[in-house]
Amino acid sequence: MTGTLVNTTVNGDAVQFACPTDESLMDALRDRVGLTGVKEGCGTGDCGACSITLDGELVCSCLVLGVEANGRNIGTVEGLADGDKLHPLQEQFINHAALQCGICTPGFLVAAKALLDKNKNPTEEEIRYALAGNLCRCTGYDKIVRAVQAASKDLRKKK
Amino acid sequence: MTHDQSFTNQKFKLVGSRVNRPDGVDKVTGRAKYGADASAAGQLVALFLRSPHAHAKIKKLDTSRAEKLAGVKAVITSADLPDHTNGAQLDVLENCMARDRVLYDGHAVAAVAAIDKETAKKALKLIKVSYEKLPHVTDVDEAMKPGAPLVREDIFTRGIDPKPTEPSNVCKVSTFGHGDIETGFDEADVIIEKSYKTEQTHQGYIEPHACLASVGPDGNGELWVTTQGHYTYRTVCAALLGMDMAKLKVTSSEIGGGFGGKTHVWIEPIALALSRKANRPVKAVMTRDEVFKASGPTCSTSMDIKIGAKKDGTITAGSAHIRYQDGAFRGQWGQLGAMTAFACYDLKNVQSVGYDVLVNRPKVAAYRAPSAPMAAFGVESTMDLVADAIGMDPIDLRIKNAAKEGTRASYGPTYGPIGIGPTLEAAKNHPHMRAKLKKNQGRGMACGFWFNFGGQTCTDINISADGTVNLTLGTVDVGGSRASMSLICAEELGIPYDQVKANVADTSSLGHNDTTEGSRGTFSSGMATIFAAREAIEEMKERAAQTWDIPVEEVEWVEGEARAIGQKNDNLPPLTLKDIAARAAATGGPIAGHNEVVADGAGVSFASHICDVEVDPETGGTRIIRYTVIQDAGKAINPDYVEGQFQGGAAQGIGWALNEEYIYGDDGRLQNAGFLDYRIPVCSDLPFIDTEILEIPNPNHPYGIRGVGETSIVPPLAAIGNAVSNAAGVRMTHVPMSPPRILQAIEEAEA
Amino acid sequence: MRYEAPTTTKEAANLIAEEKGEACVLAGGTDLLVRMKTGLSEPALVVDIKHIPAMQDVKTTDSGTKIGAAVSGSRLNANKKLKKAWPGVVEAANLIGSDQIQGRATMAGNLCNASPAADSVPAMIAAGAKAVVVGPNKRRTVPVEKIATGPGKTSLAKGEIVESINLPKRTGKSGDAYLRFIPRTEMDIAVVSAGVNLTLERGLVKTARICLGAVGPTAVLVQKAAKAIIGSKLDDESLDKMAEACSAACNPISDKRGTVEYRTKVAGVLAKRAAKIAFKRAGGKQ
Amino acid sequence: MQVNLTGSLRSCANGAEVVEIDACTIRELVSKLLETFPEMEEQMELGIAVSIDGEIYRDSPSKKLPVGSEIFILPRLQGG
Repeated sequence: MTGTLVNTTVNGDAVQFACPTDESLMDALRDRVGLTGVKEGCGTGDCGACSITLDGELVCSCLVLGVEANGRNIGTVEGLADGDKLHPLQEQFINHAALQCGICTPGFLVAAKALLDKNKNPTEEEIRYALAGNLCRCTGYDKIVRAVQAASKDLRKKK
Repeated sequence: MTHDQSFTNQKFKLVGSRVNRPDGVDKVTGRAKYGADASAAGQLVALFLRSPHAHAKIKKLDTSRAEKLAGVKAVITSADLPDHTNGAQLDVLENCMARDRVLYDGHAVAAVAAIDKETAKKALKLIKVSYEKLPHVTDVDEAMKPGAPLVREDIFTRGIDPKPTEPSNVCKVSTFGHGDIETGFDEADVIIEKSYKTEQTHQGYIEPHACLASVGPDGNGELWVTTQGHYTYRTVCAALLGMDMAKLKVTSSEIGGGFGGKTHVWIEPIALALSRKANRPVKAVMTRDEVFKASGPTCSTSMDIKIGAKKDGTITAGSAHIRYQDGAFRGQWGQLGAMTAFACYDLKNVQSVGYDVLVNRPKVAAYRAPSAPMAAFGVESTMDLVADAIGMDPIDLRIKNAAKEGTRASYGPTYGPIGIGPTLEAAKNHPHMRAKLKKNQGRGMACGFWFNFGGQTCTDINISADGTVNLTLGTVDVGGSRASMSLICAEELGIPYDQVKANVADTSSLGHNDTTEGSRGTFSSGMATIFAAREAIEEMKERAAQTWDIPVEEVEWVEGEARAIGQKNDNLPPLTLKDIAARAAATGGPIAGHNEVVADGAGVSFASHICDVEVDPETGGTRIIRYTVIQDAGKAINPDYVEGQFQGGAAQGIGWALNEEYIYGDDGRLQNAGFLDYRIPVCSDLPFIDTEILEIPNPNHPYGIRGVGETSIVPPLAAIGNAVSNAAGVRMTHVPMSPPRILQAIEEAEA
Repeated sequence: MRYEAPTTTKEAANLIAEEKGEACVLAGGTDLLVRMKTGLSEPALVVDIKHIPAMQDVKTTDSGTKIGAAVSGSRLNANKKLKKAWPGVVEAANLIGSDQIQGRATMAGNLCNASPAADSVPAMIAAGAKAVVVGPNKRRTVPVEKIATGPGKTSLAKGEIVESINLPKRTGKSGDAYLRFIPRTEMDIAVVSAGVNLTLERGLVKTARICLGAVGPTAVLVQKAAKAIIGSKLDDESLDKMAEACSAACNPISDKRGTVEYRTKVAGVLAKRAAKIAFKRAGGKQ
Repeated sequence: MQVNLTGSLRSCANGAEVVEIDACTIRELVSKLLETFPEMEEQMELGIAVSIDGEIYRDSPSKKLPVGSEIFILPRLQGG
């Protein structure tokens, strides 16, 4: 492999990796940084399983080149919890049985957090549209939406 | 020790409560490891070369240039694989790797293992294949016509008399039923006859097939793989590659959805073969495009349904001719569909005939209650037409004819206690049925049946010195079964839920377990867990008796502790599981319980669904407004996850009913092999899905458990079909009811 | 593959002009990376334009609003002024894909990808938007409808890059709207779409531009449809005429997303609905 | 005892829906069926299940067939 060196911040930590220029950030995070919480469902931006934040913006990491991440701030599911304390979204996903197989869960959590960061009290419809880029084949989304509603309530109470 | 599997109606302390799943934290933190998440030192990357043709002869296949490319460590074609000509596994192997012919767009032709993806990609381009294109057929009705291109030349239709002398794409005709339908139709006041079509759909699990294979020259191998049945994968892979089963250790990763699609092998035997050839670990991960083209979707179908009824609603006869395509390899899906078609009803005269047909499409695999949703679409749509013709409420027509205990099922046997009647009554009484509909909205309902089954199961319980318990399971957890099994284990032992840690064992740590399919996981592993726990309890009673120095007959097990019975033992304070565990070393060593069982007697399952839709008459676009699932669970161990199964099945059915379909071009190639144009429902497409769990105990399970995983996908096609037909004012007979199909139907009805 | 991230448009244009192999502009990458993943594109050079300041700007001046080619959908959505002036254009841009896609996808990229079904294009054309095209040697401003020439094909010469999209200044009573039909509620490519932009005078439609998507090799500006509603209060009769003109202007194909008949019929339906929304936004009363 | 045939098995028994076979267990039943109707072998290889009084057994060859019980030979079920 001929690689280009990329310096980034991942979940608050400085991370350096080398990857071919045509490699997606998803592949780089999974194969070179070891963050396999970033999942590949399609590789073409249609399923959202590889969702991350790039400088705070929600993106599919399969549609970003690894080299584009140079100097950028990356957030993944591995960075959601605060030490040993789970994020309210993580807690409510467990409490509400909002996951079955769990492969889509990291992407949903990252996308739901991006939503709640922008909109503290989203309606059911806003939640459903904000999460439309994340496919889940197990749950019919019912319990996922309920978990996000509950987490949104928790987060508002905290403030 | 044999255990009695009869239902005992015991009172539960834990079973039935909503507990958090033991793998929850791993799954919300990204720590859980799925098929593509494992790596090994020195691993190679495998990529597959696949056919661009629907049907072609492989004239020449030259891999020499690829083999010479630096970084390429192994190339495999069918010539490198054991020859299973005339063997039982030939079809399986040929589907994994084409031999002299490619049979569908996406059929694997060769595979390479190289040091990285870039090199593997380059190597694929260096493989030269020359094809001679052959005529192809992808539509089930076309494939049955005389003169249709033959998918295989060695198939002679079975199930017809006399035996045919000419080959055909119809591999099998299967007839079920009883009575005399001609007499039945003669007695009818109204006869409705209608033809239907359903398109091919995919399970659509979000995790592509993935594995990490490692085989050494000593014949020892390991396979880390996403699968519903790692024991089955071991059996099949070992047979295909001539390996010793005991030397192939298969570990099931966390599985990112299966729904039947991960019950068969696809890339795994080839990954093992590449590893064996290269003597290095090989990682193989399918792309989404490959998943659609070259894994195992369910059938597309075509069928003719005929139902006759008296004016009072008594059905006098039902007949179904259903044609299912099995892809390019023999299957039994049409047969299965024929068995389920009329299973909800108590019919005096019924006949269903299933045809299994070959086409140039990928080999069909199971998809959640395989074959049942399509047949239910035909029958349940026709039921609504009958109700309309005799002026009866569709739900009353169903209630009047519902099967019950003692009914002879349309597929043969006599039913025991079953839940179709109760789910229909619950649907009739549900507030959803009385909710007001607005303009362009319509309501539909339908019911559905699935067999469920059990199968071979093997479970271990090991009690640690501190009183915590390892529950070792061999059935892959596809929907949260570790939580259910932990609940059952804790219930039996009388300890808290969080004192149990459930693990899914690899194939070298436990005896054979059948694949998690047929809604068998909770039914059969639940049964084995109960029996294993009871054996552990017997052992703990022995240990307590020893400690107290009394006969074991004077020890009973109550609420997680051994108690000495009888007045003379009054001075003996109970010994808890923890106490006994702590003293295990001194009382005979480790304490374990074990059970192996063939869990037969899975209770059949029924569901009724109600659905409201709104159809835009100018665009044919459909929205689901409200959806209710009512299903018999036998006993809901963990209701959260039973609801999850109901909701998930309904959502898959909704996708199938409205938008999901394989679209083939005239060239026989799949045009929509991706999540962009294979449209599974997204979050904003669906409302909350209401559920109602009925519990009609299965007499053949100590807890009354029936499988719950599959039935929920059976009614939606028909429920939505009936709702859309009511909303649009025109009968929909072709699934998916996509906007162009609905608009066309509306326009044809107006014209 | 060479990856370059220049800081001026000129530099970017030169890089592409000088590359002998396949050279691609990387804006949001939501089309390019899919093409690369599926093997449709194997560029020798990718030029990332997101580090060019001029391409990251949204600037409103007296003559209108200039939207840099690297501005993502989510940034457009956050721009209240722009949303107020051109709600139809912003809605169209925001319909492209999921929130994840919105974090990256750009209108200029949508335009240059030259898909007949591109969501933002009919809205931009209806709005009378112009593209600022920069080449190694010259800069030109062209109407947006002149960019795409067929599926995947543009009129851009080698080395030419779209630097910005310029929307005209809004005056008087005006409104625009864009609607598309998709089978699901999100995540689909438009089966057929319609963008309508109009101005009012004394309650009647004074000017109108109507553009259809996914009904031909490129987006179709339907002058006859506009004519049908100019001078009207958007009464049923003129709307029907407009819809007829739209359907007549369709030259679609049947494919995995829709049939000729379907697209032709629904183009008129959507144009009608979009016109009503635009009319209402302009302050019109039917 | 009376054994009910279903599906493509009927054509292996000259179209008969019911055949008379004396057997005490599923194993014996299957082997006697094969003896009488060798053409059943192919379907047997693909898998069968036996229903005894409404309970379906897939993997219990030793299961006893009670006198007077209702016996059906079914195809082996597959599931998702």
